[in-house]
Amino acid sequence: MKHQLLFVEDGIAIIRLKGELDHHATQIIRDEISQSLYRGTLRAIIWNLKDLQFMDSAGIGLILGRMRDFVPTNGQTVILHPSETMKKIFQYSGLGSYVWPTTEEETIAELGGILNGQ
Amino acid sequence: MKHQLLFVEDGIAIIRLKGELDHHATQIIRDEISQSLYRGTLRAIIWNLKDLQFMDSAGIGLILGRMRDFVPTNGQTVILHPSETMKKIFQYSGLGSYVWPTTEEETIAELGGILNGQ
Amino acid sequence: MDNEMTLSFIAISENEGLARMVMTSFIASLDPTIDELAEFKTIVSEAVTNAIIHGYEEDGEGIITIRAKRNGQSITMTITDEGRGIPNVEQAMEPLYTSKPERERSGMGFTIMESFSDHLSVWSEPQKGTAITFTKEFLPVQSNFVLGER
Amino acid sequence: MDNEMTLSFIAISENEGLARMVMTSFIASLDPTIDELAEFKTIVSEAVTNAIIHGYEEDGEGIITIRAKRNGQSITMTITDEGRGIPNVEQAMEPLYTSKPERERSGMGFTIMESFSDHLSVWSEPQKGTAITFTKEFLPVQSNFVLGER
Ligand SMILES: Nc1ncnc2c1ncn2[C@@H]1O[C@H](COP(=O)(O)OP(=O)(O)O)[C@@H](O)[C@H]1O
Ligand SMILES: Nc1ncnc2c1ncn2[C@@H]1O[C@H](COP(=O)(O)OP(=O)(O)O)[C@@H](O)[C@H]1O
Repeated sequence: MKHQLLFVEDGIAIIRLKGELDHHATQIIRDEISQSLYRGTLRAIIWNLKDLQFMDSAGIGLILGRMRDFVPTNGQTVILHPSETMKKIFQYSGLGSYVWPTTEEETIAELGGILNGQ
Repeated sequence: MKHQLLFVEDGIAIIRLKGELDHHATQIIRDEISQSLYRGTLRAIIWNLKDLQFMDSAGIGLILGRMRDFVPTNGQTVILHPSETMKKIFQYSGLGSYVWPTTEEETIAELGGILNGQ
Repeated sequence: MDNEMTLSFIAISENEGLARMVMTSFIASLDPTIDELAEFKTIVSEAVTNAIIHGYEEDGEGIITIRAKRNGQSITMTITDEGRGIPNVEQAMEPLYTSKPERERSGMGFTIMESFSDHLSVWSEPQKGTAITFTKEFLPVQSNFVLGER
Repeated sequence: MDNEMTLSFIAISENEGLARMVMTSFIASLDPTIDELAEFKTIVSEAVTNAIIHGYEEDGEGIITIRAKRNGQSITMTITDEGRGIPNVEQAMEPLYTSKPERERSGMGFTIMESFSDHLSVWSEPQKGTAITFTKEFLPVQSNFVLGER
């Protein structure tokens, strides 16, 4: 399990997850992600799952947990590139509407608009 | 387990093994290889292991078996591109001297010479 | 019965990946589609994770046992722990119900296992343990091809 | 003990690959080199194949059990069958000795297992079965790196 966290303009954080996201992996990366996120002034989190090979409900816990932490301050959450099976898991969990069909760049552009109240 | 068998000039057969060569695989491919070989007028067999991911002593049995079948008539045997671990297995089994450091093309050229008594 | 295996391992989170890989190897000859395989691995992962977190409360000592059988295109598996058990199975199986929200569990494990399997049953007894049995059918390679041609 | 597992399966040749894949998964966290992994898989393959061919004479019914432990950088495994057993272990372990030349066995299994392991012991009793126990040490990732730099 590896991940990459970047901040882009307008307080948007992109989290690119790689490998297998299960309970074992969340134990390892949760604190790291949380601490990095607290360091920025956050307005949106983009979860890019393009290189994620596997995810079970531990991934739902991870994303929901970060939504709880950041929704009070701002909190747009976007999920990109889930596999077909992950998409189903998001739907069952009520997160279906956070899955966007856009690319990372399109999402940032779109969010820029949303966040600036357009 | 897949394999590819080709006959080249001068009655040289090239067997390219792919995948994992264990007891299970030899059961599947032995007859096929034997029958194909009987169809040609054989003067040499080249075993090319470049795409072989795994081999245990079942591979030794397969190669020794074909040597027994074909040595009476002609029987030069050449083994190409074994992994380090396969090389050790050939050495333990007394087949170390059949491993050539050449490419397929070089081997054919070389064998052409040998077989034509040069 | 076409094939059969049993795997036991210590209930540590490192072995969630081991269980998925072993079961992937076990069903390899069925030539599953990417989605079938992903769903199957997810079920295995949810059940094993539950045994580790809930059954043994991550004590690092309990043993989890997986029994698997292949019958034609059908895989039946039982994941067993000898841990705390589930006092109220009906409640436990409700979507979003979790007894460990503080561990960021989503309560979706059972819902996912049920959705991705063709049949699922739960046996559990408090202080004795839990056994989850599920069956998943895999499309024959032939008919995948036919479907693809439509 | 860092980790521990047990795998049982039917003695059919299809499961030679299963056993190798499962054991590869089990040692993944040791980050073995390509050669270490190849040697380890070869030992597993030889022992499991022997149980299938010699122990159960390919009856398709016997059960093979693998117990494995990881202790630091060291893996210890026992492969057990409850088959025919070996009447003369010393003779069986000689290079090139095989009781099944007609099956194109090379008689090199024991020699390879001994060469690729750091320790190997054989328990066998006719009509009771055979258990092969071996230990293999894996270089810590750190020192691989140092070796590579020389
Ligand atoms: N193996 C088990 N042993 C004990 N309790 C379990 C076990 N599996 C599930 N449970 C109980 O069922 C509840 C719901 O499980 P699940 O739907 O997988 O959600 P989650 O694991 O996210 O809590 C758990 O919170 C737990 O209380
Ligand atoms: N599990 C086993 N059960 C019974 N006999 C065995 C077992 N393993 C090995 N043997 C005996 O030991 C001999 C030598 O084994 P090995 O060196 O692996 O060579 P091979 O498998 O090629 O015959 C076998 O031919 C067989 O007689």
